[in-house]
Amino acid sequence: MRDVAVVATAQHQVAALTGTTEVQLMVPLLNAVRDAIGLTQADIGFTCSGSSDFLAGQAFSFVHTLDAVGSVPPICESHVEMDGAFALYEAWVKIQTGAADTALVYGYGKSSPGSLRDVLALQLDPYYVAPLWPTADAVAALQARLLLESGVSGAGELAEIAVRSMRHAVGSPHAVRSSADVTVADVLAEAPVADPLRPSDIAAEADGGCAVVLAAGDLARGLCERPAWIRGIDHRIDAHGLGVRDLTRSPSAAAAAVGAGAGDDRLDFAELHGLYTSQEAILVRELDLDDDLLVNPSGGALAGNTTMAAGLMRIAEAAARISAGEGDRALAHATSGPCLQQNLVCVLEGE
Amino acid sequence: MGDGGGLRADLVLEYPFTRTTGPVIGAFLTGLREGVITGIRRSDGTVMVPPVEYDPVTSEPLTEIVEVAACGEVVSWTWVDPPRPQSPWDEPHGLALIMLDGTDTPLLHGVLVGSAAELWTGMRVEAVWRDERVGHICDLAGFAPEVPGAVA
Amino acid sequence: MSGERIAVLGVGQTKYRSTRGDVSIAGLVREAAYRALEDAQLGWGDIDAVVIGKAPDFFEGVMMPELYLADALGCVGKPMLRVHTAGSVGGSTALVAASLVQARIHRRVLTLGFEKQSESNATWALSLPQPFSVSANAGAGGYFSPIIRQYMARSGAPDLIGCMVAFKDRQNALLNPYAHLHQHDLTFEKVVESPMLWDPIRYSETCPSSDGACAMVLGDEVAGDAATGPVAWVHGTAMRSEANNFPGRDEVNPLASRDCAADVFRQAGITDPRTQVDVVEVYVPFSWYEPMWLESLGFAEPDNGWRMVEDGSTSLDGGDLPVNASGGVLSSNPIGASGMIRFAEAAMQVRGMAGEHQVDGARTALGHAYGGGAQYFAMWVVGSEKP
Amino acid sequence: MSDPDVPPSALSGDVTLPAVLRDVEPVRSVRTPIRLEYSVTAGSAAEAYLRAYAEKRIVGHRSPVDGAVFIPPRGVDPRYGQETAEEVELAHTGHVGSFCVTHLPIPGRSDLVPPYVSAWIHLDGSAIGFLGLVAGCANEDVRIGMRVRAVWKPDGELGPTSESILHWEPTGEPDVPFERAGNRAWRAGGPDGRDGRQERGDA
Repeated sequence: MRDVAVVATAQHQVAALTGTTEVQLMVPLLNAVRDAIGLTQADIGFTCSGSSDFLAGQAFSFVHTLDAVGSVPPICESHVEMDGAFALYEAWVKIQTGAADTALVYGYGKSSPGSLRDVLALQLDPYYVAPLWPTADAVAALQARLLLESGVSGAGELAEIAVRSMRHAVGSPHAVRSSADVTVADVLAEAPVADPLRPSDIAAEADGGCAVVLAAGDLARGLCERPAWIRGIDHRIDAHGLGVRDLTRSPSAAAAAVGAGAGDDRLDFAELHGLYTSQEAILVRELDLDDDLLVNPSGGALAGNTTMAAGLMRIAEAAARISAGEGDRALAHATSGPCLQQNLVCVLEGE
Repeated sequence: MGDGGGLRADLVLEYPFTRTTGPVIGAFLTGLREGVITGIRRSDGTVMVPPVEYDPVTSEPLTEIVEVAACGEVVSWTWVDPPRPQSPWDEPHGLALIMLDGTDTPLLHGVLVGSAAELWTGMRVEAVWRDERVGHICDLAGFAPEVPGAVA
Repeated sequence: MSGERIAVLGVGQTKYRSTRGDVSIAGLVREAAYRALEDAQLGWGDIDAVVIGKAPDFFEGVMMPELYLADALGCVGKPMLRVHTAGSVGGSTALVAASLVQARIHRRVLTLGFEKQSESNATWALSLPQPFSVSANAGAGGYFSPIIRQYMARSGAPDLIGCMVAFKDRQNALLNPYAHLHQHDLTFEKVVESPMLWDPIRYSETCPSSDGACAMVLGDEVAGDAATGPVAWVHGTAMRSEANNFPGRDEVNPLASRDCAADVFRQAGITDPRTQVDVVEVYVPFSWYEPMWLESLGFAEPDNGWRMVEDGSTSLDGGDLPVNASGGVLSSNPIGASGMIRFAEAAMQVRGMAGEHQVDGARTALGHAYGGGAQYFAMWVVGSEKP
Repeated sequence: MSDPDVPPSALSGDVTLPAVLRDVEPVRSVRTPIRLEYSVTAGSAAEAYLRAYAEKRIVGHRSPVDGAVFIPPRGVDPRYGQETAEEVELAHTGHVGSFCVTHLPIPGRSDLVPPYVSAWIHLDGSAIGFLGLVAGCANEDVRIGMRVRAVWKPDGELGPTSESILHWEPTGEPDVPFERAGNRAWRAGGPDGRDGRQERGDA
């Protein structure tokens, strides 16, 4: 395996982008990551992005967003209809083939024009479940109740996760929900919106985008003072049906963590793409994270969830922190599908 | 990157998708039309409801459709208020994973009660059928609390 | 090519039809995947990862349907990726799968493209109303018609070249049992007389809308050597993209296409494509794109691709460079699979397994796909011998 | 090769049914309608462009890289991924880069009676074409290079939409020669468009 590192990151996330198209969102971010390391698009060996047509309500929406990249002369480029974290995986693979030494990766989502919670119902079994239009929150609530009533987690634990996210998010420029003084009692006093989930249990919906540059070996060392090396990256998927799996577990998350070598050494922190406090509680167990590990120093996806980019943002957050010397080894996680069906784990290290 | 809002327009994406079902999904929907719920038996004897075409563990095709009970127990639930615009329900309602008697995987559907206070894990429920049934998951109006003593 | 050698171990297709009314979406993809595994003489357990491609999710109205398809495709517990690069997606998907082998991350990868277009309507899904923009194109034909008109004007090609391509591809399709269109009664005159839809594009010069799936099993060198039947070896892979509309863009012969062809042929050691490539499966959804792409790919001089059509060079019956022996996109078009079908048919040709539409002695073949406004390109060169 | 028309039996096998379903007509398809509502914004670049139509003006964006003018403006020069912000007012005349005579109706455009002509309109001073309808002459008379001008709705009916221009009609001026029509004008300035500079005699 070639040594590959994250050498530049940029992101922008707000509650709702109204006067800005996806293209206008991505132009400054893509320029920011290239400029940060002094590369132009012509220096980039491979470009890969992640987004969803359903968020934008437009077939081939990613074709428009290609305008943001700059593609004269033409570029070697691909797109996944997945979170940008999976685009990063594809780019990492491309560098492993030896066909590229650098890669530009981006993911973006602008869900505010539609009703995301309803749109996501169309991810569910199209014959048996989608016609009932269960919202994403309702589906997650079924998972959360199973978790709570199985005795694995308690309402207090979930509230603590919510409080931790909001407190960590206070200093985070990309968080859309933060609070320095919220307490567990405050959260527990909230009325459930998707029983048993309270507003603070549910990730704060956001619009945004994220861009990352990967580089191999000495090239990475030359571009960046302290590259965040990808020491392991793996992803797995579980069965789809909500009834056919144990929703209190996420075997794919556990397998991805093992595949990425997460447990091979001590971690300094983790950035998790849990869309609900209940999912974060499941992830902490499946990823086998220590009780005292610093989780989501950025506030995590709970503090701002840009659908199709939140996973890539976790990797970007972890990499930026490592590059800044605020940790030597981190786990970044991305998820896709209902109830943690698909999961990616990326282990990053400083040198 | 100015973000002042401004010119806005409505966009409606609407289409009456028609999905061909294949024999397994078709059998379940046929059953609903006929007023029975079916599942599918796996090689280890367990029964999955609704029937899936491929075993989620082994990926092998499943073929043995079996009739199952139209009553069972709530395994997990939540409360939906307001009801969603495209959903079959016009009133606030429960949404639950329901393990039908004698089966091994729960079915997702609505529970027709007046408030979240009337829902609990372990509660017994029975199918409520629509009068006009066409072979659709919504041929089941939902599930309602089982009337004690009634024969399912 | 750097990295591990890649072999095509198996190919599977569904019968392409306007409506596959006998199956669910899962049943459709399962059929292609099963046949690919059967061809490769492998089981689900032998597959390390799955790469799925399809065009816009609006076709089926399922957001990221691969999540629901994980069970049917044996993905559970494995890595699964979903690619979407517009019409080129079938090709790009195969290339992502190939890169997993090339990078030595996986030994054997299942890759699959599909579309079940009968669940909605292609023109609807491709012409969704968009506020703030002009809606004056009816579907893809309205988009490509002006480009074809430009080509006709600049090349001086006779008006009926497109009809010749359409007739040839439909005749080829009669030799391909999987093809959607089997028009036994079609004559050249009927093609010419078919109604104009997007002048200069006639009805018979357009692709159908199909349900279908195509799958391949790719393996590393050890897996390729271990295969008991013939395998195809990948000699080159390339993808290129360019923006949709910019000053000086050559819409007829996009630079991204030329760059992509140059890259894939360089990797494969091909300096004279016309003599070194035996058979071509090129993405031709509208008949005129055959001569246009032949020029762009370097098989013909600029503005002269139509001469290869006119003199029969691209014919399966005696041509020196048969193009779309399978009948091509003009005869079968499940959009998300259409690119992969090109790649898979190229592999079948060099494996000598193309049946009645086999090109005798085919040793080197090009698979090609394009998408968007002729701005996304994916290509591979496969051969009967190891690179 | 197995028979393509017969799905492998190993796929679905023979599904066995309980007695109650054996003698009834099986369900083979199911309707699952979808309706999604979005409230979309134009974005700042498009908004200025659209609002200009209400004032009977056509505006594009000038690229900071080489001065190329884009219409409609999207806030970016897609060649280089560079932000564009400088608004340029464009002439109401141009030429047809290429066109399509469409014989099919468009969903949602009942006002368009086939056959009608849609064309890439290359405005004088713009570096790229944009889509418009051509009328005011027989469809057979539309040509690549034909000079056209905008036909606006009556002043009282103008609004922030490109449909404030009803269509484009011939000016009667001599055609732009094919070699300089559409994107070819730009390409005339350099090989492959990589270093193209606008050399448009009519600009």
